[in-house]
Amino acid sequence: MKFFEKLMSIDRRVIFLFVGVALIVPLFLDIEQTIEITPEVQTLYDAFMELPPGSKVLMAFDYDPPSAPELQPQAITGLRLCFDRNLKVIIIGLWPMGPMQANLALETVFSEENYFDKEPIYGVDYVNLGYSPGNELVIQRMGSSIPATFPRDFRGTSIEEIPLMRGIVNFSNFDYVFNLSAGYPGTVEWVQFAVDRFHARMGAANTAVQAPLVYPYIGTGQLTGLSGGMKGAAEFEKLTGFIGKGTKFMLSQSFAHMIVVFFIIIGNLAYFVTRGREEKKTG
Amino acid sequence: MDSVFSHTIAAILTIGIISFLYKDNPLYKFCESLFIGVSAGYWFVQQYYANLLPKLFDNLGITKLVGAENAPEGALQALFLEGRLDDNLLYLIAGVLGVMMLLRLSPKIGWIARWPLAFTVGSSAGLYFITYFQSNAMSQLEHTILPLNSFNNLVLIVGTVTGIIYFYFSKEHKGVFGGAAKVGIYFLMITFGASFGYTVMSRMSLLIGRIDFLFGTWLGLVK
Amino acid sequence: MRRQVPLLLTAIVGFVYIIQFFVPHKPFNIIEHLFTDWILIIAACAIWLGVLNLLKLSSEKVYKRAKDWPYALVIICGFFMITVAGFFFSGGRAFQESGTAFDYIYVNIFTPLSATMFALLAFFVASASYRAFRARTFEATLLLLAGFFVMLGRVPVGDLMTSWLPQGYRLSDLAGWIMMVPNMAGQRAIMIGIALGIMSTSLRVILGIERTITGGE
Amino acid sequence: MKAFSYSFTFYCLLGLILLATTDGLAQVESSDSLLSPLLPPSEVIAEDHPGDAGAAIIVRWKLSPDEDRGVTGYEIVRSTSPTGEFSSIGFAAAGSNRYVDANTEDSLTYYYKVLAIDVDKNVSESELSPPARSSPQWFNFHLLNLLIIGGLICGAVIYFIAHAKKGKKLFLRKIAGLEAVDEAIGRATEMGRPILFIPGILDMDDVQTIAAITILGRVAKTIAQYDTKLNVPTSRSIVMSTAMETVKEAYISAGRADAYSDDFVHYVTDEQFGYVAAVNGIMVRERPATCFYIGAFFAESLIMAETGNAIGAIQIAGTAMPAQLPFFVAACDYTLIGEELFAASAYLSGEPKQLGSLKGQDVGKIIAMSAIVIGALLETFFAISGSSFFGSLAELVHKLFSIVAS
Repeated sequence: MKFFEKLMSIDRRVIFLFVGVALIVPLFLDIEQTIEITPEVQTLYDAFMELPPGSKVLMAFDYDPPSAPELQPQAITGLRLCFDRNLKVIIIGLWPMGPMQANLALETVFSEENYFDKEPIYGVDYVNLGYSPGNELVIQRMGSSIPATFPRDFRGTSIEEIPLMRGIVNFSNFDYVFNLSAGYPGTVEWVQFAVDRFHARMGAANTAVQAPLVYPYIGTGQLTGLSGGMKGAAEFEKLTGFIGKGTKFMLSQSFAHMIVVFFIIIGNLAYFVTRGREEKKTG
Repeated sequence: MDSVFSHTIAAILTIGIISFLYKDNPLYKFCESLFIGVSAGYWFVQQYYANLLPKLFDNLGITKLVGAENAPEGALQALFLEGRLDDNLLYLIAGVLGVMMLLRLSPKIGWIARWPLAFTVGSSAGLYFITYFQSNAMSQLEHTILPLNSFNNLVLIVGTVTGIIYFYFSKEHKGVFGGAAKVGIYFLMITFGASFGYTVMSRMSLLIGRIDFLFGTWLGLVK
Repeated sequence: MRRQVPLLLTAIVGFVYIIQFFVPHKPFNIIEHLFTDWILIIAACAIWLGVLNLLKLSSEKVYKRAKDWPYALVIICGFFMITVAGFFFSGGRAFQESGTAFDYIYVNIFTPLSATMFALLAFFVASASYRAFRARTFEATLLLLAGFFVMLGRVPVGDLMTSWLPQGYRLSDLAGWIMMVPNMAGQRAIMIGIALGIMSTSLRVILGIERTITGGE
Repeated sequence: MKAFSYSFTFYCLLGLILLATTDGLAQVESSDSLLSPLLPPSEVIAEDHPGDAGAAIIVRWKLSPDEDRGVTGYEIVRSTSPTGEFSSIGFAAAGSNRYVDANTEDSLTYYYKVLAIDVDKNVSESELSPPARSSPQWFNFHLLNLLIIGGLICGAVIYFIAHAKKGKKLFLRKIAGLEAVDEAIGRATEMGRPILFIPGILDMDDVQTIAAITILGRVAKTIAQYDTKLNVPTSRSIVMSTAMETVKEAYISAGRADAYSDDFVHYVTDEQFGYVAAVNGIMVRERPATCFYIGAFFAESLIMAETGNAIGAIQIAGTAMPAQLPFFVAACDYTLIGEELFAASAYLSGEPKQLGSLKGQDVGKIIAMSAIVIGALLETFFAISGSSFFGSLAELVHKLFSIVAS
């Protein structure tokens, strides 16, 4: 019984230690996880696979470093899948830090051993158009003219000098839109403007917090697919076969989550045991 | 080499902040002080380049006046060179208000700092009055007007109405009214529990990012 | 002058703001944009007050060799390091572009510090839920259950545990229902209350009834 | 010629039937658009965009009858003369029947045409719109309902303020967090430890900060009566300056000007997490007996509240940030929830005028609750009976609270 009393007033540093261990250890483990593929990630993957080589994919990076653990692995997987299938990638961002995250993701993709048919070339196979302020209005402007919305790329080169951008006027020139979103502006706005108004085909990767808000769009077909949080990242990696950090991170996150649940359970257990004893004393 | 050096700095700072969890210590104190100094400086520089320079100095033409290259023509040039009253001349008032704010440093006429303060407080009172009324009160209300033909709608309406009753100030929470307020508290508690539980997972991912930096980017142990 | 002018100014500015919402005609149409800019300019000037206060207190500490004075010195050094870098060694307006001295400090010092401070939440969220999620009273039990089900419903384990139930009745569905129905109801009550509170507070300030800030007692 | 078109249509129909009975649905569409010319949108109307500052004309049209057969969108063109050159001003997506031209000059008259465009880039032009001119208005009638309801609430607040001035006694329910303020200050005095007051992390241009500083003023007045140290770190310069002034006034009005020091209030940094790092440091080093977190908070709420909990301080929080309320409720002893934060300064002041405004707020709540209940009942009757009478009444209630501008 002493044990439970001690549990009641446990030093919070013990909890901290458990959380830390739960997060760190899985990163070093090579546990084979059974990752069940949910239908919305499957359809996202299928949408990429259906695109014929040479198709143009618009990738919108709408997140910043705090959300990177969840979204960066998905960005990397998405880019890798595009290059592997010879799809052309056009990157933009509605969040100021988005295009920088895109550059980091590109760096990761190129730094690892790849088996692409040919090394992707900037300006021909992919381009980063940078950030444009204005939230959803940017999407609306893109609907009438992309060159007017993004006159220059991330490096300051005029869009007219970029071979990949030749002939791109509005959403009808993109075969697919892939949005990585951590909040506003993000997938909700992309669906409302790019999909509903300009009939783009679109899939999305969202943080776990954000995902439930966009789930309804899958049912209606406004989104062709959705990958949510670490779990989505892990599934996406499993489907593409490029096992990256998403899978590892997801294990860490589940462990830490279970630790919290575990502590809540023993906290209540200890509470009921010690309370029962007190009642006996008084009664 | 350079990236090893900068990663090492970042890693030490990361560890320093985490060490606070164990207890207060010199490394944390160092990190904390460095953070205060650097971030205060960061916003100091930001405020100058993001607000003072483009909004005040450029609009008025002071940047041009002091001989900066490629500076745009401002309201002062328009007034004195062309004899034209530019709309941007209104920014002069903002400049005066800004200076009044700084006069707070003077013990004699420090009271004048209340003027720009009154301006700020007045405009935020007006702005918030409108925006909260419009998007918090009205739109939430409209979305709660639903037919009582499903269990969910019933729960939603009962929860919202009893929740509002909980906040009612000028009537004692007794009897039926008190009972309704009690139900309101129950709804608030479910709300708090749910949004708490909802964020736990995303908070974990923040830490994963830092751990990945330490063991992956810095030490190269996690591939 | 000292007491009346600020009160009058608050009232006028507050009313003008409310009027501009309903009146789209000149000159009201430019007021929101203009006033927002003015406030930003006032705040940008005011940051001098704060910074001078910080430097004054820190240097007093160093000068008097007060307890922990070396850390006060770190504050001062940190401040001057980034401001000198930002104003003189980072190419003026382009100070934030990657590769500048300002950006180097931002990326390697500012970012890890703020990201780690933010990440501490992972630990605190765990210790807070250990203490708070206990079935002490009926209200606390509701808090616990709602939190517990939502937490479990958001990880695969939750659905695995309830896989024997028909689809649509599993833990993730329960979590979704809690979020969409009772949680939404509570949120709406809170939001409507806040809106009324803000309207009333704003009105008190504009009418000069609440004058703690603008006009003293 | 006529015979040709008749036979053409006949063959088209025959082809259609043949195709439809096989499996080529997609082919139907393309052959269809190939054969009959694309029909243009019709009834193009252009008029001044209402309730604005001018410089905008709204163009409306009836969709092309070919909308379902491959129309990808509409191009809007305009000219300042009916016979002049028309230039493109923008696109609207398929299915939309309006476009706002927000780039007009009030002194000019404009003529519009709408062009339907299909998958194969076929273009078909509408008739000319009647002339239109933009102009500014003095009132935005889309917001009339807001004016009425807002006016009602304001009127109630002002009425009860005036009412309270006459000395009418008002009942107000207790707020636990406020009842605890005196006790918390007393405890700090007994223990000889300081009191920490965090006024949120937003600037003076947030109403929560205004409420926070007002509460600080009231709390400081009580603290001034004891010899307890007050510590107010701020994350904004204007907040620092205002808080200094307010605390000073409070000490003066409590007759303790001698006990006041400018060091009570100090600036730390504008950076959210830098500020938290400093506050955490202050907490573990100075070990305040009481911590107030009143104002606008974000993610830092839990970091501070958990640290405060670890040092065993009494914690009183208050915020109108819905996302942070759960954390304060979980980690603090008392929490002022949303509206209670704004009521707190009135409660603490004890002035009848201020308290009267709370009664006015309650009238707002009655309006809100009755709108929900009446609206829901009307909706329910409509759903059950299908009577258009209830339907239109329910729609009226919705319209009354609708904020959808044009």
